[in-house]
Amino acid sequence: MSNNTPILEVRDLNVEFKVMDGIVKAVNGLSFKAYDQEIIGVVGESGSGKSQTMLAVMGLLANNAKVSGSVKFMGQELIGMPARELNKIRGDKIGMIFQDPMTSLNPYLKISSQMTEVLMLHKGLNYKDALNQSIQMLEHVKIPEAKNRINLYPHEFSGGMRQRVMIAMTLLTRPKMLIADEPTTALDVTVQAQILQLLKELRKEMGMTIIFITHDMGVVANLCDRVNVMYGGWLMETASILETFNNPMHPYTQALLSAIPSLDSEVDKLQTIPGEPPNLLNLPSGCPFQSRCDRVTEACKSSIPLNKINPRHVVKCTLYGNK
Amino acid sequence: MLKFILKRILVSIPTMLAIITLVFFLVHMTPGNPFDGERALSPEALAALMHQYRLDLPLWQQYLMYLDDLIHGSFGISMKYLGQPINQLLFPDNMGGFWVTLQLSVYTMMVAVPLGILVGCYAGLHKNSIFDKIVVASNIFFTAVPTMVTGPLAVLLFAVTLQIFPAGGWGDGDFMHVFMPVAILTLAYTPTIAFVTRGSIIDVLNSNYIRTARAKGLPTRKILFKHAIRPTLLPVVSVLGPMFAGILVGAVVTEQIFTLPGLGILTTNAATNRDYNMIMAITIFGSSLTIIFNIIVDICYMLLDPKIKQ
Amino acid sequence: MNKILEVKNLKVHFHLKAGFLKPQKTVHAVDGVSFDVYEGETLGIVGESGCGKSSLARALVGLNPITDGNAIFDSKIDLAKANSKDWDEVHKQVQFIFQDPVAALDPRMTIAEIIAEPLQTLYPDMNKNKVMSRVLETMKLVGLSHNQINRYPTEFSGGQCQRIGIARALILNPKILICDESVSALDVSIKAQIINLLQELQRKLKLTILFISHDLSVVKHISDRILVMYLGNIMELGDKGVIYKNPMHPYTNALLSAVPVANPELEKHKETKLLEGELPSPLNPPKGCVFSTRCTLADEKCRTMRPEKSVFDNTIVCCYKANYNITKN
Amino acid sequence: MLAKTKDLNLDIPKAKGFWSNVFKRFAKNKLALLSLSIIVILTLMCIFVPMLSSISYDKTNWSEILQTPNAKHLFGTDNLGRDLFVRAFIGGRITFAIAFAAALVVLLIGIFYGAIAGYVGGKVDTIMMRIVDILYGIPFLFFCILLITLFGNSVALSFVAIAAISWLDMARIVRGQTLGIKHKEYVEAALVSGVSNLKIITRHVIPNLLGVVIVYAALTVPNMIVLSAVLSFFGLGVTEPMTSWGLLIADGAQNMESWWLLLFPAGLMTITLLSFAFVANGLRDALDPR
Repeated sequence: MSNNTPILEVRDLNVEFKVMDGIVKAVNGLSFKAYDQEIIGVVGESGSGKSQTMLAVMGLLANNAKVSGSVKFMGQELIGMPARELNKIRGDKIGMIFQDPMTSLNPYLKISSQMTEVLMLHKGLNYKDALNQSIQMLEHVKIPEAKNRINLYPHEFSGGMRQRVMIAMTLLTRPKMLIADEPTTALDVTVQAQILQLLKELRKEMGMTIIFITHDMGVVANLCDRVNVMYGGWLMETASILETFNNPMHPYTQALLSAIPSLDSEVDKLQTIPGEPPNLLNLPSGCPFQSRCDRVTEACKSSIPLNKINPRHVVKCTLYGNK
Repeated sequence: MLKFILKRILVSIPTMLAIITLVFFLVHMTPGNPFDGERALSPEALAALMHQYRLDLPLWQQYLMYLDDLIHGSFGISMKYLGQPINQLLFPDNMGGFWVTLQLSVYTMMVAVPLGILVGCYAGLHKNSIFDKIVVASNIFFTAVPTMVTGPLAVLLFAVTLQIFPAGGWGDGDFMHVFMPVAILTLAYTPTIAFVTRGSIIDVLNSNYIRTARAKGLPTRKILFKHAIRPTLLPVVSVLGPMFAGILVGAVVTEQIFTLPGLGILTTNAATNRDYNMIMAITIFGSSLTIIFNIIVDICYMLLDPKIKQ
Repeated sequence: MNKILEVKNLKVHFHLKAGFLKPQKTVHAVDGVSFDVYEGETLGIVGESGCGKSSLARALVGLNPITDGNAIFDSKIDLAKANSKDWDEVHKQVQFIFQDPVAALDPRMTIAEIIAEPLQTLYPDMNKNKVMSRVLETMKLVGLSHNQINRYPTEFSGGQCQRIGIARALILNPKILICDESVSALDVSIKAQIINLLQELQRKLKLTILFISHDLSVVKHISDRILVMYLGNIMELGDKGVIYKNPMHPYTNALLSAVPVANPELEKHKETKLLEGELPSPLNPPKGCVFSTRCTLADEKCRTMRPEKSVFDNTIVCCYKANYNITKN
Repeated sequence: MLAKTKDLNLDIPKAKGFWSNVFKRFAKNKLALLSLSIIVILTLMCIFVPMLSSISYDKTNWSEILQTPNAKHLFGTDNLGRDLFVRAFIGGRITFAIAFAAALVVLLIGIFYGAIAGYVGGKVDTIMMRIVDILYGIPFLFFCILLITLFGNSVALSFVAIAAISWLDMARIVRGQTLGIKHKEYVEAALVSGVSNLKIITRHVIPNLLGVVIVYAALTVPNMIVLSAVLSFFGLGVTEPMTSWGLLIADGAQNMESWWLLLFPAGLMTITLLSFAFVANGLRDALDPR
């Protein structure tokens, strides 16, 4: 965190999807900043909007999506940027890896073809140089016999190896920022550990900012510097990793942390959050967590203030209103 | 690759043999003989006929000899045009017989496949546009209404009323004579190809690996022509196999409408005259064409899909 | 304690269809496992994908055929030799909870029909009103309201569907509940609800639970004893406290150290023992110890001879290099 | 059967069944509903028009040859002076009868064959599907003509021939669906509950199959109409003085100068086929809402 200008600045981002039954409000008034070389964990349950936020940043949302607000990457506004301009940034300065390494690589093209095209497009290399750099990058992510295996198709790799290929492909251009959308969820724990280790090493080496989407608090604790907790399309709390785990302020963060069993502690009974996640077609006015919160008040139905506990710890909750 | 093709051909030999056997025994186990209905024949004449057509031999011998004939490329002798080899009727030296049907089918495929794929891609890329809606609607219309309805109506409009094209006949295979039958057949099959292509490209563009390609910053042109083209074509190729059998039959029906001298007229004549050998020949020949075409389609499929190679 | 299930050298093999000029191949999904399950306990079965934990669980209710070995239920019925009458008896006592809560419910049936089905099938003479009152009773037990009885599964969320699945299993008053990844598909907040429900039900109904999961934290929370599997074989079996604190088997050790803990201070100083290489194919498992291809301690003996199980203070370990020198606490 | 909930004195909302939802969604589809009523009206007309009309379908009238449509002969007359209106509907009657009967046979064979192959699986499935593959290799029209040539030209036989070669698609579809359902967890749950294989097929497999079968049935009827018409076109199946739409269209195609001879039967057939297509589409949307 060498300087104070953020790499990524998201301000008041809203994402809506028009579907048959109405409008799904996937992301609502989201604002956050990501600084140089930090790893931000974005956690939340399914439907919390964590993936849609990042897809919006990348301009990869489905056609029925409506985006408003502002996303500034290194000072450039990405929302509303023409595709031609956007294509110079994504894949070059911002990379993204996805949850399912099975389907995220094109099954009909060789790895070599999928990797070299990135370098040829963004760095203007010829095929031979691009191939050499690609092999080097595969070796870098510890794929054995990279020279031969680059000529294989994705289905000839195991799940963990495929995710490594995906990471190598994304890092070819040495992007400033990497967005990882649950990249280890589909993998076994031992493979997950390898991938997390790899990401940590690469972050240091390449000086990247990483935004890591996950639902696993353990992964967050292992990897991240800062955490964004999302619920019902809202950003509930953002804080440093230590503060999130030692001093969670938002009732949802607190509940979430006590609802997961952990290897390092023993409890007789898990704390539960009663009820079900909100219906995004029909969000209540005010806080989306109000129906499940044990400290709900009348004020939760109106607009909820953003409270700065300290410069890096922000909570969206009425409990801390007068700070 | 060669191994795959060889294997594929080997696998289809028993299928072909099963069809031949089925058809042969179906025909020969049926009570009565083909000369029953004919004018009263003297016992000697009948015996001579039976001998000529090997009908006096035990069934299994007839079967083996028929197989032997087929291996030597002969379909035997017609029962209507006494003594005429069927091969000459099916594949005459001048224009006619199978050659007409083949031309009709090939012209249709040549127009319908590229046209269907182009139209389908365009519709899929502009989902919910007016063009797309027209493609979807015309698919419903032309899969529901067959050539035997659209054909005569087209003749009524373009040949009888407007008198642009001749109402029927093959001429010498010239454009004016060929255009209407091919157009009617093309109209029947293009919408299906377009519809399949449209669905396929919509699915492909929603797939995760296309999202990855977009995340890499590739321009749309590159995504379409490099990443999307193969998976889009796969389902299209797989419908072409059954479709060929359909077009063959469709061509025969179209020949009836436009009174063309193709397989259609041979089939009708054979059916009304109970020319068993002829119908057997046409059925077996049609089946082998279908099977050969299916092999070609499978090979195309393999070329497109790397997962099948091992 | 009473042994309710005795599994001896159980094997579950699948034969892949032999192709044209291709020899038949055999998947060694479960390759000779032995363990006992005691009445009233929760036995957690853990391992990574492809370790055979699901194949084992499914074999115990007849969803996979048992290739070899024995599984004796309640000292009476050997599942490997059971006829259909025996299976009816077993199904009254051993029930199964599936991974995908929605897919496990027939979308064309109402909740009442779904929950009543086992009772109506296995107790065909039971009177209609008795069945209905059992349905209502069980629904209440798992926290479903009785006015949902005529609804269809599509109207329910994943968590509620899992409650319905649990009710269907419990209506028979079984002794054993086998949960195959039953909470893995659920979101964190719902997962906790279902885990608590299972524990509460176990206390109330004196259930024995076989809890199969890849999530080591959840297994630790819910289980009394832990069975660790790798490539169809048992690596280690013992009390939760021992397994999680002082694993003796190198695989257990590697597996546990790979699990990220929701505690940033611990994570920062943790030393993760990364496993090298990849899982061998179950079509052709290694000759000796199945873990020998990735084990840092493996030597010639490990690679050629499969280790027998050795017992050390109630803990069973299958390893020549097991770390016995741990002071117990 | 379960006890009625009202016997237990509980106030429980009544089941909103799957099929009542399907019906509601179908009823919202105006085009499908219109098409369905057209099919019903046409069927009724095919039954009653020849019955109630004062003119017989085969009555030749040499004084009224090839009349254009007029008040007495709504669709005009043919070259034997027969009334086309009556002939169109008696032809429709035959066409519908063959089509519905053939569709019924196709459904029965197809469901039975496909469900057995899919549920039993293994070698049985392999052999049964191999047979289907072999039959698929034969172009259907030729095989149909072969059958009719062999066994004689009659309406009954033409429908048997049509049915004999048309069940293949149905069998394939049902098998695919059965295979999918067989591996669903709810079937496994039923197995663990001790439900027998037969009961699993009747309670779980068939009800879940029904949706696809219904849609396909709605598509089978028009296919049968087309097939029987194609056969008529080749002079097989129905013979004069009885008629069918196929035969009428073939006649019309021979006498192009008398446009009404082609236009009316072709129009009726087009309307019918399109109506079936829209009903099938409506059913598909109603059964599988996205």
